[in-house]
Amino acid sequence: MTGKVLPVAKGIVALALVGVVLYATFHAVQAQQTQTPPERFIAPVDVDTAGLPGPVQPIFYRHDVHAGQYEMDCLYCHYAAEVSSSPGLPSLDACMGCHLLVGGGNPEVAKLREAVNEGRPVEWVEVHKLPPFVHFPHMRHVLSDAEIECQDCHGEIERMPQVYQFASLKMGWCLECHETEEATTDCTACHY
Amino acid sequence: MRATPGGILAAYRHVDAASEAIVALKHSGYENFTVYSPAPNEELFEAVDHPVSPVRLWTLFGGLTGLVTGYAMTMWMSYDYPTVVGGKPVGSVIPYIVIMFELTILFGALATLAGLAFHAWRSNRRAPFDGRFSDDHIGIFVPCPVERRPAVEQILTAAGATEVMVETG
Amino acid sequence: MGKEMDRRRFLKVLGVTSGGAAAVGCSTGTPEKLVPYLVPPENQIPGVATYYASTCRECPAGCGVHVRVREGRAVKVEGNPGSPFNGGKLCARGQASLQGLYNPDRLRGPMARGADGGLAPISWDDAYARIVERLGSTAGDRVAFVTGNESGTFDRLVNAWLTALGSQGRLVFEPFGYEALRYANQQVFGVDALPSYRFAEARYVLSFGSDFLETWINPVQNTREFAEAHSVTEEGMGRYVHIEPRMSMSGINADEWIAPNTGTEAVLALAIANVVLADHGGNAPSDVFRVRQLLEQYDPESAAGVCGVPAETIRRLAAEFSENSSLAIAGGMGNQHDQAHAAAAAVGILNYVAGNVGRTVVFGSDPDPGAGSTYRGLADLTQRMRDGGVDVLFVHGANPAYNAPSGLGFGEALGQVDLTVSFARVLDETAAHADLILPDHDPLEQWNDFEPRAGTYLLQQPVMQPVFDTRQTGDVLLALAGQLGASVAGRFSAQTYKEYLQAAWRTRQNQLGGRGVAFDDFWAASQQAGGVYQPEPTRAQRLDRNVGGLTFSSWSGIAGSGDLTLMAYPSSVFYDGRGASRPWLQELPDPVSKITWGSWVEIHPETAAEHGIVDGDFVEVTSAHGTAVAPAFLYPGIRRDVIAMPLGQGHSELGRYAQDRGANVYNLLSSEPTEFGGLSHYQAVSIRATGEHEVLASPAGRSRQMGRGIAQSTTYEHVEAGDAHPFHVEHAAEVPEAIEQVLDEWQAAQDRERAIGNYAGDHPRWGLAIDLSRCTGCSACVTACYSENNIPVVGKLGVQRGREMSWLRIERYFEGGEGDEPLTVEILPMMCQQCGHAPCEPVCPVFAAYHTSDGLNGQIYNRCVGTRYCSNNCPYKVRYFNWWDHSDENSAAHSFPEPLHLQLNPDVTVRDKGVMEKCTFCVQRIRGKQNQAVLEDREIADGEIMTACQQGCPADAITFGDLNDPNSAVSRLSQSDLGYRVLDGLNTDPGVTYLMRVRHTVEE
Amino acid sequence: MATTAPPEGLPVSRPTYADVTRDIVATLGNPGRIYYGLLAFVITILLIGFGALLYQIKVGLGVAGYTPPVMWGVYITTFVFWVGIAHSGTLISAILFLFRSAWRTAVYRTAEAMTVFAVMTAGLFPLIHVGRLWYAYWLIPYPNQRMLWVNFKSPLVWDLFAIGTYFTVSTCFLIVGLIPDVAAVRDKATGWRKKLYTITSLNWRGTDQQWRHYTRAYLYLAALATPLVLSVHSVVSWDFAMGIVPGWHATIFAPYFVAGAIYSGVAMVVTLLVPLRRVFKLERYITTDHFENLSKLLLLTGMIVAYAYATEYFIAWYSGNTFEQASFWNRAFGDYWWATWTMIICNGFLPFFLWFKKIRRCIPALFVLSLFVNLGMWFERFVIIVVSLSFEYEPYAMGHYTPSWVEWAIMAGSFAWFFMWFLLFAKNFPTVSIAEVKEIIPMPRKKA
Repeated sequence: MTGKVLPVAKGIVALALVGVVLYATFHAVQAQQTQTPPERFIAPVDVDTAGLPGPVQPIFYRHDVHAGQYEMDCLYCHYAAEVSSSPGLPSLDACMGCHLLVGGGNPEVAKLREAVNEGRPVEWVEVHKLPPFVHFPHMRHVLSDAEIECQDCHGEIERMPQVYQFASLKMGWCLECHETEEATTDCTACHY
Repeated sequence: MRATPGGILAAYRHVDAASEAIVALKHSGYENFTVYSPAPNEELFEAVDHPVSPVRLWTLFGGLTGLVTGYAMTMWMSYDYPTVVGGKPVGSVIPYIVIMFELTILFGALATLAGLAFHAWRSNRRAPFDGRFSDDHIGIFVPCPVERRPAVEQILTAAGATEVMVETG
Repeated sequence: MGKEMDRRRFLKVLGVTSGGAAAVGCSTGTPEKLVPYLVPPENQIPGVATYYASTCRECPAGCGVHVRVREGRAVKVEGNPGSPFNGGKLCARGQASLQGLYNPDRLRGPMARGADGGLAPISWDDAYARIVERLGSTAGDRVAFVTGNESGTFDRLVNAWLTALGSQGRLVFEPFGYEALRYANQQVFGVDALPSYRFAEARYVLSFGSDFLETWINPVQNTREFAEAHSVTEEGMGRYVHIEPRMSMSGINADEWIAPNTGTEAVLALAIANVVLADHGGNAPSDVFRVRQLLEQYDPESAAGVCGVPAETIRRLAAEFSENSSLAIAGGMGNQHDQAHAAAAAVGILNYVAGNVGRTVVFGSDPDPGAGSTYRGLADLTQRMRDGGVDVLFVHGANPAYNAPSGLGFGEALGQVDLTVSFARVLDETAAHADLILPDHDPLEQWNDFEPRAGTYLLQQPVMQPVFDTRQTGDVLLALAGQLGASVAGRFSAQTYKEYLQAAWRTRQNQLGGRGVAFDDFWAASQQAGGVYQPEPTRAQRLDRNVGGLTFSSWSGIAGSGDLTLMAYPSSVFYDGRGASRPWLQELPDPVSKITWGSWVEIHPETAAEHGIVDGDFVEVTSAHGTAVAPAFLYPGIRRDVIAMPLGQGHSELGRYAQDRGANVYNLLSSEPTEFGGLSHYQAVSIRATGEHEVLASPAGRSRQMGRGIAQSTTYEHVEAGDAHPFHVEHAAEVPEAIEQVLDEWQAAQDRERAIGNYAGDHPRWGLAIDLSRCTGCSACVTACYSENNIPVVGKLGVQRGREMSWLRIERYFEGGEGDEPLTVEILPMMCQQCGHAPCEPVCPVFAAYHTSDGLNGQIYNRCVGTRYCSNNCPYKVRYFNWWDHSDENSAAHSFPEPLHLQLNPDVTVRDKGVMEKCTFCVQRIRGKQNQAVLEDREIADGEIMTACQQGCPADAITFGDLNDPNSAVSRLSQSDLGYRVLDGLNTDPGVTYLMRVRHTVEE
Repeated sequence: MATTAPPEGLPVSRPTYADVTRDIVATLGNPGRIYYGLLAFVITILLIGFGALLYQIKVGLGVAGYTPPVMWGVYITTFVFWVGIAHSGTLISAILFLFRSAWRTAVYRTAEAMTVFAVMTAGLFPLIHVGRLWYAYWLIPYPNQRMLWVNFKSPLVWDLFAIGTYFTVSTCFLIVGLIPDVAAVRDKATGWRKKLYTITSLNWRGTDQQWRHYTRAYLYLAALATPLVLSVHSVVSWDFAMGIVPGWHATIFAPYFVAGAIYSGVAMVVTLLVPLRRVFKLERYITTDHFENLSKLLLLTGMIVAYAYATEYFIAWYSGNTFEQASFWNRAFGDYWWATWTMIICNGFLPFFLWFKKIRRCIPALFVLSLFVNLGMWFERFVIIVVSLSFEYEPYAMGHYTPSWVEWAIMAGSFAWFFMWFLLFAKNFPTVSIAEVKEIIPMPRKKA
């Protein structure tokens, strides 16, 4: 008789096991979905500058690391954007403010320190160019009622390992916004 | 050019002869014959007696289009980016009249040209041609099947053709 | 456009000098470099201007300046509103000091004369070594040091340094030394000093040839105060009579011009004084008895015979002089003949008897532009040099080889000196003979101070990094002292001149009773204020005991060699010639002749006719001492027996802009020092037409208005009577009522059609009001405009072809002057009138010229195609076309050779070839203030926005503001009865209102 | 028409249709050495002018003699001159066509070709004269990313449209007129010319249908061209009349300019026809009568021009406008008196000779006269433009302008450009209309 019972029992056990496994995995999956913390942006580790859009800079300064990963405020470096027509470039000793301590191992940071020690200015390649006959007051836009974000014109800078020109910066492009926002379209607002 | 239809081609030195022939042809019911002449000639035109060319309608519509375009363009462009000059209204019609006028003429002329091309091409029947017809002869070609040719030839010669040729299609 | 080139090069320069600066603006150039600061200079934000207070050293007046600095480079020099002298105003020369800083011909480092006689670069150390070595082997008394006016710490340093060397060889040489005036005051008042003249209190000015609006003492202050005191007020109007053989720019501003016989000012002044004392002696101080007897010799009748001025005129002048709060001035360089001291003395007496001394003529603060310099001193030194009495000669801030007569032979005498060390910034005539040149910092790069008069201590501070490898002479002297052995070194504790200066200011702080305040605070405060301004000390001045014994003689007159008298007068543009290296000043038309880029000879049309000379004919002027050739300028404002030539041109050195241009008039003058130790600026000469001719390099097309009422004037009589009788160009018929109404409705309809888009709602209408009664024609505004708006200079040929780009021009018209009718000269600043119904706008096919919502004639350079139709259609002719590429360094017309391009205002586009440009009321300033106001969420206050011309104007003749605001200053002025608009009949509705010039004339 | 009495302008020695074809086709024979010599000459001049233009573009307009306030000089003067020349063509082909004046048939082809080439020449000058010709296309209202349009209130934009239209229409006119002739030539030609004409004749065979539409189309083109002719130079004249400049701002300008334009145009036709007739032996077709008719036109327009001069001065005086008065005084007795008097003598006095039939029928005299008129008309524009500008409102800003070699070179180049085209045309296309000459010759009839 037992000879007949065993296979059945085996069958039940097997089923049970399968059920348990399935249940467990199912729960495990659920657990994973619920428990992982909100994803934080991690700048990709090494990116080859040549392959990236935009001009190659003397020092491979990475906006995606500074503004993206470490979420530094744009105005920390571009300190003049709210008060001046020019956003301002961070002086090298502003960079050294942090890099005296951090990033020592990084070869690019080494370049920076070298430049500072030699008292030689770094010649960044300009990315966002306007013709000389256009006068663009940054402060008016940064502080305008239209609540313009830096990204609106410069693109997702905090995700750019190497900065490239995002918007066309052509007059038509300016005018579109000026018309939708009902800002002035008077020529001498920008040309003089 | 594809093979011309068969028929009779007659050449005339005298304008009155040619017109007679035309009249006679029409009298005996021939319609779709072709008359060649080196220069426009009232007498022939009377004989052929075509209705007035529709080209003039092209001219009219061309002109009107030009006028409307002129007005629409100047006014719309003025108000699209309003710019004041010399204390004048943004869209001031009077100076724009010049533009409207010029466009009227321009479109009118081009339309006329188009009309000419269109109609001249449409009405251009395939028919044999002879170099003399652009020099000093008037030519008449009557397309007709073989059995009717003697009759036609008779009419044309009677009118005083200097030469009558049978064109086998 | 050109700016791109400009910026890249600019960065290169700062790359070597200041380690880079943040870049603003943008450009189409590729690849463009952005260079950040290594270490950011404090309080400098890229794109935001910083202002540094300093002191103008273009002339000895000592005006305070504010230097506008952008991204580490000075871009404009403006007046310091806190200065008691210029109160925020600045003359053309001051504006152009920027081009001293950026002069392309500045020496880029120390130079030494090699064996081959040529100058070659040398290191600072070697240069020091050479000097130390030479000084080591020289007795102190064989060392001489020539400087210009350096009344301040540097002055004391030089003296201390020489004393340390055991030398007494200090000489101050200022070509405009006012020797006659000081000598006369010595005679009349017993003090070798100058008083200060209170034009502010003088309602009646009697100038005996003093060009007090041009170069005399402190022209900016004089102009400010004169314009105020001369203007129409409730009490009446000031009056100004000018007495000179020639109608100078100052004379043009006079209500009456009297040209007595040449050199007889003394007699005229004494005659007036005589009448004043005799008939109106009321105000005379008690001790006038000392001169009473003297004056009685000069009764009007006999004086009339000498001077050629009618006796009744003398009486009238005397009456006017004594009835008003008056001021008589003399001792201008233009009238410095060999009896100038007599004239000055006579005028001193005149002021005294009229009771002006202590009121409008105040002794005590002793301003001295000459800093005690005398021409005789230079002559003596030259003699010593010639006799081999000088081994080592230092020359700083003086150029005797140029501005002393060639007869003196200073240049040759330099050959007798072993070692001549020059501190010149640009290779000048003196430096050209030097063995060593140790270029000094430009005043805008220096730490220094200056004391133009007692109680006023002005500070200079570096506004930017030095442009070149130069060193401040103060530092050089201290460094040398350090190497000259203990005896010398011991006397100087300071290592750098800045320390030395601060030490001096520490003591000053104590003198000024500033104890208690920390020095750093005092120092910072002084820096910000541009100096320390104490009230002018005054002292009562009495006549000298021996004044009665004075003898007066007129100028000896025509002596021998010629039948005409030459007046060598100071150029209001170049001063004594030091300004000639500034392209802005070279292109600035002379206020009187309107000639640029050269010299000229002023001749009365009738005299010219006798010699068969017409405008532009070259004239050879020959005196006993030399000859000079220059084109003739026929000027009805000069005596028939006098010709005049301006000083300042004819440089053989001083860089590309000054070299070989015009004639050096000093060479026509006698090198003999006069009795008062000065240089006589009068010479007997003969003239001859050489036969050559040139088109005068002058923007003045016609000199007569043809009755078109461009520059209108009236008399005070009419103003009092309440009818300024405005000049009518158009005799338009009365328009019937009905028509008027229709027109108004039509106009209203048009306005409605305009008020859309940007034009909807309320907007300001910017406008100017220009008071011609105040405008003196000094042209400071013109240079201010060049500086603010990056206007290129076009050179002599350009001006001859009428292609000057000056957005703002001073028009000069002659009225009358033919036969016996009196000459009047009308002056009018003409810039874009920003018409409401501008004829230039509708003709532009591409809207490059259009009307902005705030009432400007916008000119969009980058949209301009260059049809030039707008210019044809502009009745005021104020549009200027770029015939060449002035911004292209490869173009022959390049206007900004390095480092002049650093002066360019980053807020204004540098215009391209083939583009029309014009005045837009400094729209960049308007937009700047508007942006600021929006950020601060406020309205713009009236007078907050200043155009560059308004800001510079010493006479406050220009007012800018919103015409739509009924309470704005400009609206109120535009409503004045004197107001008129040029060519009003054309219905252009200009935004500029001129206030007629009012002349305070009197009937004989 | 053939049945009526022989109309005016009918060739004297009654040529037959065959003669006409033969004689005119004969003009297209292979050119000789002189022809190539001429062609080489004009092309050389053209190249020199082009070189000067490149130099001016490179260095800047400063190389021209401009002296503010004279901002328009030789270039605009020559522009107006050529636009003027362009007028007689369409006048003769369109207006006289509507007036059914038969004598036009022999001369209109030359005039029309001249018109087209003159417009082609004129069109270059606005480009040469602007400061940034590389941006000249901004005058065209095309959609652009800047969202900017042009200023239709500006007479220069009117010009653009007027000249553009005129060029298009007169070119259409010329081509349409050529079609039947080219066909006629085609049937005589051989070799490569045969191919050329076969293509250009657009398969014209002169059928009744083709003639039917052709005659109508031609009539309406003429009807459109007529107001156009009058408008074009009116618009050009408004470049000035719309200005505020004394001496420009006058209502008389439109008719005054149109008359002047036709005047100069007809003069140029005479200048061209006289040698052409001689070289191509067309005396049979272009007879003295034709020249007399042309000189009658000259006389008429010349009288109008003379009247306009008088009116200008009268109005200047009568208006009481001091600026106008001064401006005209300056014209006659100022720095530029010589230019003014050249203009008045050439255009105002010389045409009076045409009252004499002798002179009207004396071809050498006419030729010389036509040259003087061309000269005078150039100076008329010079005076109106340069002299007025040199003497405006602001006495301080008055100036004196003298053209530079660059301007002369470019102007000479423009003449070369014009004659190059004309030479090429004259040798390759019938300069006398075959079909229209035939049209006025009665066809032979069997019943005499």
